[in-house]
Amino acid sequence: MSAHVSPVRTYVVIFLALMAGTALTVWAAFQDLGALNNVVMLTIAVVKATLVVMYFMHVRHSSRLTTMTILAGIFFLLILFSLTLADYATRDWLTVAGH
Amino acid sequence: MSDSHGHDSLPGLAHQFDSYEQQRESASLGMWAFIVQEVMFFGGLFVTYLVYRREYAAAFAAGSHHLDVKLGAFNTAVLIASSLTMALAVRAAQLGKKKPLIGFLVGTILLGSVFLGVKTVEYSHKWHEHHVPGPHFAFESTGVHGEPIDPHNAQIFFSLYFAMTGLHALHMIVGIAILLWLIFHAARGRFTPDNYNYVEGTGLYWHFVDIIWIFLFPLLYLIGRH
Amino acid sequence: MSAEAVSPRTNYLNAEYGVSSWLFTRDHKRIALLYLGTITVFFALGGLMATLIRLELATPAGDLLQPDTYNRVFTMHGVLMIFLFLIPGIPAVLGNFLIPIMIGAKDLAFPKLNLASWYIFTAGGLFILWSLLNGGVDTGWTFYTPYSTSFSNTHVIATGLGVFITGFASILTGLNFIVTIHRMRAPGLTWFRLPLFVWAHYATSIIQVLGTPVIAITVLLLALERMFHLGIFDPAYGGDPVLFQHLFWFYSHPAVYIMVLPAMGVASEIFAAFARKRIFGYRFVAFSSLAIAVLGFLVWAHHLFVAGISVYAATVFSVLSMLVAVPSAIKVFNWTATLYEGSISWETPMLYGLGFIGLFTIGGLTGVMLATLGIDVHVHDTYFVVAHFHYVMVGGTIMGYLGGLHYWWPKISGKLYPAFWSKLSALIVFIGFNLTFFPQFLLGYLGMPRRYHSYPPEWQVLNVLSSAGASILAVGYLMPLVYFVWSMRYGKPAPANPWGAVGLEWETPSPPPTENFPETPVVVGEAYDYTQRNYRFPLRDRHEVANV
Amino acid sequence: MLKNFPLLPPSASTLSGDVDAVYLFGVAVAAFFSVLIFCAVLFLAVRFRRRSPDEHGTPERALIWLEIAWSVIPLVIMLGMFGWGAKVFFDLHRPPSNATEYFVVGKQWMWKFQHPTGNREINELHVPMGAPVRLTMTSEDVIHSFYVPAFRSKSDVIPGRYSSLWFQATRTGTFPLFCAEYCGAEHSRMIGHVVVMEPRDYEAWLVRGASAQTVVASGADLFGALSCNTCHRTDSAARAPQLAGVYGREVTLADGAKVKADDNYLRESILNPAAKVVAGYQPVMPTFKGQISEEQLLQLLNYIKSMAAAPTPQQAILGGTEAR
Repeated sequence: MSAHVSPVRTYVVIFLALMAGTALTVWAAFQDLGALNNVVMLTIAVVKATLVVMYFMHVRHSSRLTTMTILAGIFFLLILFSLTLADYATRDWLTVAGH
Repeated sequence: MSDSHGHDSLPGLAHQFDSYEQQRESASLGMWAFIVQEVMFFGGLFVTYLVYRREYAAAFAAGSHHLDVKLGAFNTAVLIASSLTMALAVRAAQLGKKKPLIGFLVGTILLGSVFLGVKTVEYSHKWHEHHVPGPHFAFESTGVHGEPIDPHNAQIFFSLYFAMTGLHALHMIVGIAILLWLIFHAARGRFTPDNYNYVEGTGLYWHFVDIIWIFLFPLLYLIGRH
Repeated sequence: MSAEAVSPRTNYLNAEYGVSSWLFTRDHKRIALLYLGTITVFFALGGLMATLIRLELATPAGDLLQPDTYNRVFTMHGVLMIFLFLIPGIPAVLGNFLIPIMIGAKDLAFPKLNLASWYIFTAGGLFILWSLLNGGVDTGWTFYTPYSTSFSNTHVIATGLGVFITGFASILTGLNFIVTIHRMRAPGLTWFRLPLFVWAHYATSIIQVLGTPVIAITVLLLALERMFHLGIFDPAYGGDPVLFQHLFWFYSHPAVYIMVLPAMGVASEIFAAFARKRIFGYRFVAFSSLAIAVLGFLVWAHHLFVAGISVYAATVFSVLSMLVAVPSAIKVFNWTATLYEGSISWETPMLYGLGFIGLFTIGGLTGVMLATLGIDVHVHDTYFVVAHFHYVMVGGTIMGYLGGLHYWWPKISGKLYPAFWSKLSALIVFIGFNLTFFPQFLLGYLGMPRRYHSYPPEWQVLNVLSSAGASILAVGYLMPLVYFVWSMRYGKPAPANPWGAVGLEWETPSPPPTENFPETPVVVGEAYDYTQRNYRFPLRDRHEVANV
Repeated sequence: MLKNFPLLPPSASTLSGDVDAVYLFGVAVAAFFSVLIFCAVLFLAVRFRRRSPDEHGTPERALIWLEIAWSVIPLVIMLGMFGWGAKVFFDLHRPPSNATEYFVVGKQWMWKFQHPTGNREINELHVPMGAPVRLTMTSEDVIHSFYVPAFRSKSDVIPGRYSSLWFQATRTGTFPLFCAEYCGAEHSRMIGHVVVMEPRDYEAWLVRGASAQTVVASGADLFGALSCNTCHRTDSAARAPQLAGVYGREVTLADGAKVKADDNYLRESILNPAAKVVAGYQPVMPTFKGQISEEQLLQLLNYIKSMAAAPTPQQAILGGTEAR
């Protein structure tokens, strides 16, 4: 009833953008960008995922509660990543006697 | 069976709800909470991936070179296309158009099946190359820069590859089963603009599975390709 | 009021008869009773294991059980108690029964899913039961690798799958509660009019939905590692066993809050009802539940201080662990302040409530000691830890569970239980509990490691005290089982509101009708308001006015 | 009375007093708040007991200052405990540079020790009083945990890597040693003793049990027997990084990353040489995984550590900055 109905055009545009993103990420992977390769790759993936969430999953037209739910998921996922890696990244800082 | 404060005659409205709107909002929130749960489920795999990719970078790059970028990219495109048909199916349900709804659901199933078919081909390659973790695992290749690779470390890469893509494929199989169920009920005209929660919920689920693949593809197929 | 209770009346218990009316029910109240029956069986089995542990440890020599048997016994004790009793415990029984009633709803948002959760839970329980009957598991409930993946010869995979499956029951219950609390509240029932029991369950549900999937994937990887030696957790194949511990505790520390937050919710209800007073600092208590749920996810590696993690990461986790104690302290102080100028009646639920606050305080404060790095190195993996978490989980969760069961039993069963015997049981539980677990703090600092089957003779006195306490505790736990069952047949019928308490659950008859209320209530004021009536039933009120 | 019923284990290391101090402070805090809550609850519950069936309590508004007070005061106390505890924790993790290194290998269900002099023991470790002792530990199978209550010290012993623990005994005597991490059927029998002796007695004990050669010497022999020295040479024809003085330094890897050459890095480089190759070298070293025991590995490691830093041009390749 009150749910938002997006025009077909929106879906097609997003679809084409996602296809372009896929092509771009493959192309970028074969360029030597040094450490930037991973950054580019993940940035494209995040952008693609955001497009899917916003338009295919209608979050753009959803309630604030939906947004909060998604952000909560992402927040706790990042906690899992960052605090676990905090251990691995700092393990060899203090291992040698007398140093 | 009539209770004084219930609704007795609204089709498709469960007894515990007072209105379609309440029912739809509940279904939507429930599905989103389920997706968040799925995010954390895959999150455990992603953090494992991060830890070992950091630790065994060379082995991960070497393992990644044994995956077929062309097939992976093709599958990414197929899955994105299936997300488009799924989104259009939800739109058809919103508008109460039965025939397009069924058509797009069938399209989604076909694309999903193509994806799984390609995945099967990839898995069988891995099986023949002894890249399936376990007692038959073997990895003789050197690294991207010619360095020797400890097969154990490459095995961790392939373990994560199979765990991640395997669970992803399992989610797709479940999704296809649900889509078949939707087609059955759509054919009986069960979904109306008031009540298409099952279509919408399945759509959210399908797009989520797509998003997982959007991350899996670069993380598994495209390491150290330059 | 009482006339209504005496006359035969259709309620959720007598609405339908027969086994299938229970096994296929979608009524949240009946599903709560299904859970009650199931987890009581698991609690009894877990208790049996505890009995064997305390019998073995009554003497220093390992003379009653073989070492191998003892290891299986303490493992099964942990697995049964944690995954099959404490985690489902209060949410699936009391939460399931009460949340829809407390918010004036006819049922949870997804009744079929609720029933499915019980089946999933039971199926997972059967996996664990199967492994128990076929020799059990000997890895400890923590399943640390590589012992669990490459060295144990017991049913690790079956038990792991059991944990995996029951995990989904927990996730789906949490999801159901979240949606119910968001979408099913009665008109006028704003967030700050909700009973604190509902707030506590909301916070619990968040942890269930966010944390449980991580243990699910972890035990799945564990099972794959054991079958195929992937190398993810096994150092012999290049893996890091500490990663398993990270992932395991990412869930299992917040799981402690899954167990204790609902008990805190029960305590809030009991304190309000038996002091007949609004909980002091209502909003602080409500938000502290959410704070515990969020901060609870930031502290997991305090279980890993001596496990070989980075000392810098350990420092960060230590300071974060201190933060989570603040919301717990806020709750304890606010409950205490609620008593001030209250009208306190020493009924059985209140005795359990008072016991809860004291024991939880000790459990929480010893937790702070464990989070202190310098102390933890010495007491980690000793009986100090064992004593600490039993103070939280038995002294906190089980006291809360029993308190809640005593508080709402008249509502659940429609019958009253004997006051004298129940007060006696509360006293026995309190004394038995302290005698069992306080000596373990002393043993822990003296250096007795946990999971020891035999120990040096100089520790026997404290161990005998602990075993003696356990036998008293067992009596205390058996008594409610007897008089609750007795009351179902012989107890006096309970009035709708036997305690003179305020709350929507006391506005409906005991036991409630299938749809909870004859009409949807309207809430016009705050929870626990003893100065005026804040619940309106438009049809009934009009009827009463007409009769006057 | 207290002598027969002690509340603290014997205190026998330089740091055990510090740990006890934090602990007793924690006990004091816990006791204070527990007693406070118990007394307050009991007093209020009696003082405000219900006197008539229809009575109800007097509702209060929340007092913001009170809420803040009972949030902030405990937080300050706990942060104090954190800081103190963290200091003790770092003390427990930072051995003095003159600590003597002993080697521990745990296996189901025994402790194997080797002294720097080469003496070996099982389930019993003799150490001199007053000298800092650093244990480098690993496990052959599952995770164990080395725990001596009298030293207030504990560390998990993990297969596949090294962990360490140090203490300086302050009293002679025999102190129990436990495995604190559950490790299988005989977990509770994986116990032993640490015997602290007067330095003179310790020397005599070492001589009595005289072993063939020191750990460093065994390592040097192995270094030759395994032909390590054919590549790890000091001359310019070396095909492998020079090892003298490498321990504790940062080395630059082929991919530009920097790694500190600590116990675990050296261990990995022997067992899985390709994983982290030093910049400027080809990954030609064979793996020694499965060919040497944990004890031999520790001997090799100790030999490498014993090589004094000789200032040679090679150091530029070893890379890096001086470790702090």
